[in-house]
Amino acid sequence: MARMRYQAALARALRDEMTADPSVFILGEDVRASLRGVSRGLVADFGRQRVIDTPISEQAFTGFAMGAALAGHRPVVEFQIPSLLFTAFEPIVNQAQKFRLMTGGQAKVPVTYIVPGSGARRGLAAQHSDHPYALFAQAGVKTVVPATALDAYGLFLSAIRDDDPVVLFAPAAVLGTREEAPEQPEAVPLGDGRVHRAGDDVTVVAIGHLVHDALAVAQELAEDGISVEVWDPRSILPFDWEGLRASVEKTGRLVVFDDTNRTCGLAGEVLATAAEEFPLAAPPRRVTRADAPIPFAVELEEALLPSRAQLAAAVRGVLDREVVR
Amino acid sequence: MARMRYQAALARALRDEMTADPSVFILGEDVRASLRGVSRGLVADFGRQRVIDTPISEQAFTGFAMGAALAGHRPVVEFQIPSLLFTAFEPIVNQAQKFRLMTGGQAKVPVTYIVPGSGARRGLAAQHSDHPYALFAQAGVKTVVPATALDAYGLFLSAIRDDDPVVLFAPAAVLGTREEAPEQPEAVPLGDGRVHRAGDDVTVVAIGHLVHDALAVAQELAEDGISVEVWDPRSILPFDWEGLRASVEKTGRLVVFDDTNRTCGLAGEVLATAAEEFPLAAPPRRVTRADAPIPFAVELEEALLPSRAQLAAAVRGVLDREVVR
Amino acid sequence: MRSDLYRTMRTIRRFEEQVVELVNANEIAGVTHEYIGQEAVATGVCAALRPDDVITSTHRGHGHVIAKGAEVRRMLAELLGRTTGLNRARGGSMHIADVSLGIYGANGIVAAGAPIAAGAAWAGREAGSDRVAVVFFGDGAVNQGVLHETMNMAGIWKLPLLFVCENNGYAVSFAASEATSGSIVGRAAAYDMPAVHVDGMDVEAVQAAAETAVAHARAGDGPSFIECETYRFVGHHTAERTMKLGYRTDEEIERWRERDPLRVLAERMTPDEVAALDGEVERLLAEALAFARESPRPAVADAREYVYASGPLPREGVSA
Amino acid sequence: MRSDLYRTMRTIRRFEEQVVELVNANEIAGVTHEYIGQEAVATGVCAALRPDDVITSTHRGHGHVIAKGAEVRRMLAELLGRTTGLNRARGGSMHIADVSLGIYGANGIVAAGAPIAAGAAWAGREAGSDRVAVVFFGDGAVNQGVLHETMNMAGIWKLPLLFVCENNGYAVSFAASEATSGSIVGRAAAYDMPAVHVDGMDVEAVQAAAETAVAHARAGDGPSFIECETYRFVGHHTAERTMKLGYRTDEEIERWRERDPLRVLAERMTPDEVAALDGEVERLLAEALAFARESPRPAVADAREYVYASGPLPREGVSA
Ligand SMILES: Cc1ncc(C[n+]2csc(CCOP(=O)(O)OP(=O)(O)O)c2C)c(N)n1
Ligand SMILES: Cc1ncc(C[n+]2csc(CCOP(=O)(O)OP(=O)(O)O)c2C)c(N)n1
Ligand SMILES: [Mg+2]
Ligand SMILES: [Mg+2]
Repeated sequence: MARMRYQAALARALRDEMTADPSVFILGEDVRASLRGVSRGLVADFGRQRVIDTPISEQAFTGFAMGAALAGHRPVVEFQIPSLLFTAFEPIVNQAQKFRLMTGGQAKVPVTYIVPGSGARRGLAAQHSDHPYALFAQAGVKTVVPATALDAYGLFLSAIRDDDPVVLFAPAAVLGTREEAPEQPEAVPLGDGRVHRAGDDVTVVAIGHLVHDALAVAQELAEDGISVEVWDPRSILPFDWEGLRASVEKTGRLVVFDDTNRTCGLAGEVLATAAEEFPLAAPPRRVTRADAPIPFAVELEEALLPSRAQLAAAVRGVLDREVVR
Repeated sequence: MARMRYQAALARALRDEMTADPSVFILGEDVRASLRGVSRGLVADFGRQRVIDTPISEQAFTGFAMGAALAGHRPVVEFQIPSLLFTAFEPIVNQAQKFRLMTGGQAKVPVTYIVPGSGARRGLAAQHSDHPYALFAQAGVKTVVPATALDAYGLFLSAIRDDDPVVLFAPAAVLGTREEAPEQPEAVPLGDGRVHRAGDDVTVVAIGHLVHDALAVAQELAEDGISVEVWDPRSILPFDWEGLRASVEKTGRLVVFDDTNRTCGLAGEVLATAAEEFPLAAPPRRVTRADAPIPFAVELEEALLPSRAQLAAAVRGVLDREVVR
Repeated sequence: MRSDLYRTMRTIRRFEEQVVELVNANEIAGVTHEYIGQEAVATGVCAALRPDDVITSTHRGHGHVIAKGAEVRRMLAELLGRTTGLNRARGGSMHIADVSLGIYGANGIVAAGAPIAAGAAWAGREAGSDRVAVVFFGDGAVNQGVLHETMNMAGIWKLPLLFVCENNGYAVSFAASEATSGSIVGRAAAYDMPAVHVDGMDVEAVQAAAETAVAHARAGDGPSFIECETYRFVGHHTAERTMKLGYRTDEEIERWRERDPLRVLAERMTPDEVAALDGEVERLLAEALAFARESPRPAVADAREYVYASGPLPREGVSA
Repeated sequence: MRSDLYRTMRTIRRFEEQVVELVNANEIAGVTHEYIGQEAVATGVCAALRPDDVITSTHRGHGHVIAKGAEVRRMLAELLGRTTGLNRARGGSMHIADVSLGIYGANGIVAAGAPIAAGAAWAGREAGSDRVAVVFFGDGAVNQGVLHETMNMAGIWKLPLLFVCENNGYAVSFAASEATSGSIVGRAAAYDMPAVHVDGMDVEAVQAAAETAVAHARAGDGPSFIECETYRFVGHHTAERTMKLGYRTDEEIERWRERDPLRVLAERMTPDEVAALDGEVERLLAEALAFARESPRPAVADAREYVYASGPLPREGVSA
């Protein structure tokens, strides 16, 4: 067992899968130089045919990947910054995502879109700080947000192998984290949540980098005798509703910790489903990003992002309260 | 009082506002010929400078509108079909919406984006049947979905007068409906819900064309002695949370009827906020579009859209159930 | 072969006329965009293609799909919303496709097929094949950015890709002359690819230009661009009838009808040949309509099928 | 006036050097994209402009913003995250703007400024003014579809708009020569607008080209395109230092440094003149830095301010 770095795990997954499957290739801006580390060293070993630098033409290279996928390839499309997904929104949600349905199942569209560095990162300001995974879940696109190195490896592998379009958001805040890993890490199936820490009093659903913050808060609250279960859905769509149900059936209480905008974000979805379908002993709570673009100054940025203090308060809050009638 | 047609109400609003304010103009595809009826007759009266046919260049004409707005105009941008918003997603959510924040309040960006004919309409298939208002709410863009002719008039007027970007979705299913209207209809403020029918037992939040279906269901249930309050938020963002709270405080029960995809849709947001903040006597329910693109065949299309029967069942369901602990 | 070209054009023409009737009779749901008047373009271009070549099409796609070889009866079944349809009733007119024949779909979004065709062109070359891909699009699409991005990528990667612009003079009501700065072929030429302008009402002229471009692509010399000057004899779509958009005159339509591509070709053939082919097409369409009408409608219980190739069914709109 | 041109270029150069230091010292958060080496472009173009003209800029925007006349001390205050900053600490490097001076913002998205400038150009003409708008963008932006869409709109509407392409040879690590099919000016010319290529290291050459284009626009004759051949002497952004991207050689950088635009212009001036201006710029920057450092940081309580011009504050991430 050695400690694997998140970013290296992404690179390892891509390398392993390109080795195993000649139909896999990566394209995007500066992937030969590997500005984002995902394709590090690959051009030397796989050549320019499978590590393709693209012009700054997101709409076209996203559509190109779909065409290549229809013709039998498994493209990985790298987006240098999360908001480039907005530029490529149409070819992802309106073309690749709908193609199988529109053709009545004639074809599959196995494209992986990867954003290595999503979310805020201290001082990159409004156009470079989005973490837009809820938008893709709304549009029905399979979406994963790995929180740890092993999950990054395993979910990236599964995304590439999946026969449908999948968007992988690697939060900027975890790219440098490490996790114990076996010699040969394994695929992690889509739609399978992970209990990071078992607990009895409250289920905290945390996504991406917030898993680490949730664990810290759980640790802190344990000292006050509060037993928090930290549960990570890992994939946003498909979502492991059964896994979450099992946790909530045990704890009866739910807090969601989610770094998307509040309105129509992922936390809202989890609360809604839980309110409809799960037995809750107290009203659920969510701690999310505010409904605002991220300002430049770091203190303002921080003020809008979900925080550990807010989570701790929310957990204490759900323990205080019962469902009111 | 005469009965005003929804589509004519949109046209009237635009005409009134272009008459009152020389900085208002409309641009988009085929607006001179007025394919969608919103700009009917305007080119004759206001000329080609204020009724601008654009090439099929959504990204550019959307950005163009922003530039004109910064320079003092109030553009109305018409999108011929809802999925064109995907093509123009970047200039709306990443440019126009963020500009004011990014410049620290130096400028306002008063652009109205209008989609006259959003949602499914029997046989237009996957790429022409989206009703993507939740995406814009997620992205923080002011969003309105008028359900009736008077609201179409009043909200369109307010959207144009508003100093921020606003997206107006006119559901395809209501373009032909009519409503009693005074000689001179009035502006309807953004963020102000409307009680369409008062009731005591259950609050049904319905959006857009579903308001009409909800009223029919309420009528039907009244015959069984069930008193349904039909409440329409009218604007999705800002949302009239206080108005909804008042209704739910009265009824204690909530069903949301929403024609966006289920996951991270508007109904999810309403349920989440209600679960967190409102006193509920029973778990809330939502009746939404399924999480799938719309297939071509009309029976399949219908099967995926929220229906009156589903709403009636959901209302009965929340009356049967109490909050479980 | 002229008879093949004529048969294809006649099939497209009669298919479209049939479709208009069925839309007007509410047997086909939604709207369809007819290819009437433009038959020579799809027919001439596809005559230069092999079965393993790939095309992407437009909202006005029936002609391309027929010319590339799709079964007419399964097309009609699709439009009637039957499970025997090419897309199992999931696609309809705007998404009609037969991936097994290299038809990567009509498309509801202007110019969206361009990069898809580029990806297919690249994949063909990667597979060691000399197959080519063709993207069809209208004059309106020339002002969509993604088309330019694709032309550039095709240029730098020397993709075996044909850009076929069907300039029918209008994007809905907006005249190409007013919408377009500079010339269409000039834009393509700026990406350093051969760009020609042909009479899109003469199927043999189109075919000749396509053959040159295809040979260029198969030889590894990269993309080409063909602008076909053509015209649609009917409205933008079946619903235009009721709309009175008034963007063109009856005289203009009449002038173009005189250059009807079927007539242009028929004049090069014997009347008997033409009559025989016309009869053949009538039989084909009658059979197709019967087949489509007899075919079953989809089961409502399957409404969420075919969304994902792997993984669970999408969620329903109400909790279980 | 050469002294004005030199002063502006020198201000940009020293501003950028100062910024790099402050980023490295963590006094400025995030990353910044330096304009070092490209000063002649912004300076030459803006010298041809009036205060009421509008520009849109890029991720590499400091040079344009200085050249268009923004207060350097408020720029530095912005980058240091102070409330006296041009954008009240909300924008930072990538969104720096002074709308009152017609600076419609740097932009984090390549080519996104193009249609915004087009809208401003149109609005100027509508207002009966002869003011113009300028969009700055890089060689990489030439492959963004929205730029093409905008060139077409500018062409058909004859907008008073200048397209200024700063071809510095690379988009991050990707060489323009590899990324671009055909020539850059060829693409612009295809839209039927004057398109010229100038030495972007010679501020007077740039100014002359810009004056021609501006006169053309003010006269109502429509858009023009200027490709400025230039180079950035430093990394794509401040973080590149640590990255070893290895896409260009030290020799290449050295070769271009010999054509340093400041040196090119200084050689046309007297050493005394240059030395005096250098001193003036040092004082300006020292004063600016002191001003910025003394300025207050924003109040956390105001984090949700300025999102909407009208209407409520956006919701917080936790319920009240
Ligand atoms: C990107 C996009 N914009 C707008 C539309 C709406 N629309 C459908 S067809 C059409 C006109 C297309 O014109 P052209 O490309 O010339 O093709 P034609 O209809 O003439 O065959 C428009 C504007 C669309 N489907 N996609
Ligand atoms: C649409 C878009 N794609 C990609 C990026 C990421 N990115 C930022 S700058 C840049 C390179 C831009 O190159 P160029 O236009 O030549 O400008 P330069 O940096 O050379 O000044 C890239 C790819 C972006 N910001 N926007
Ligand atoms: Mg056309
Ligand atoms: Mg460059």
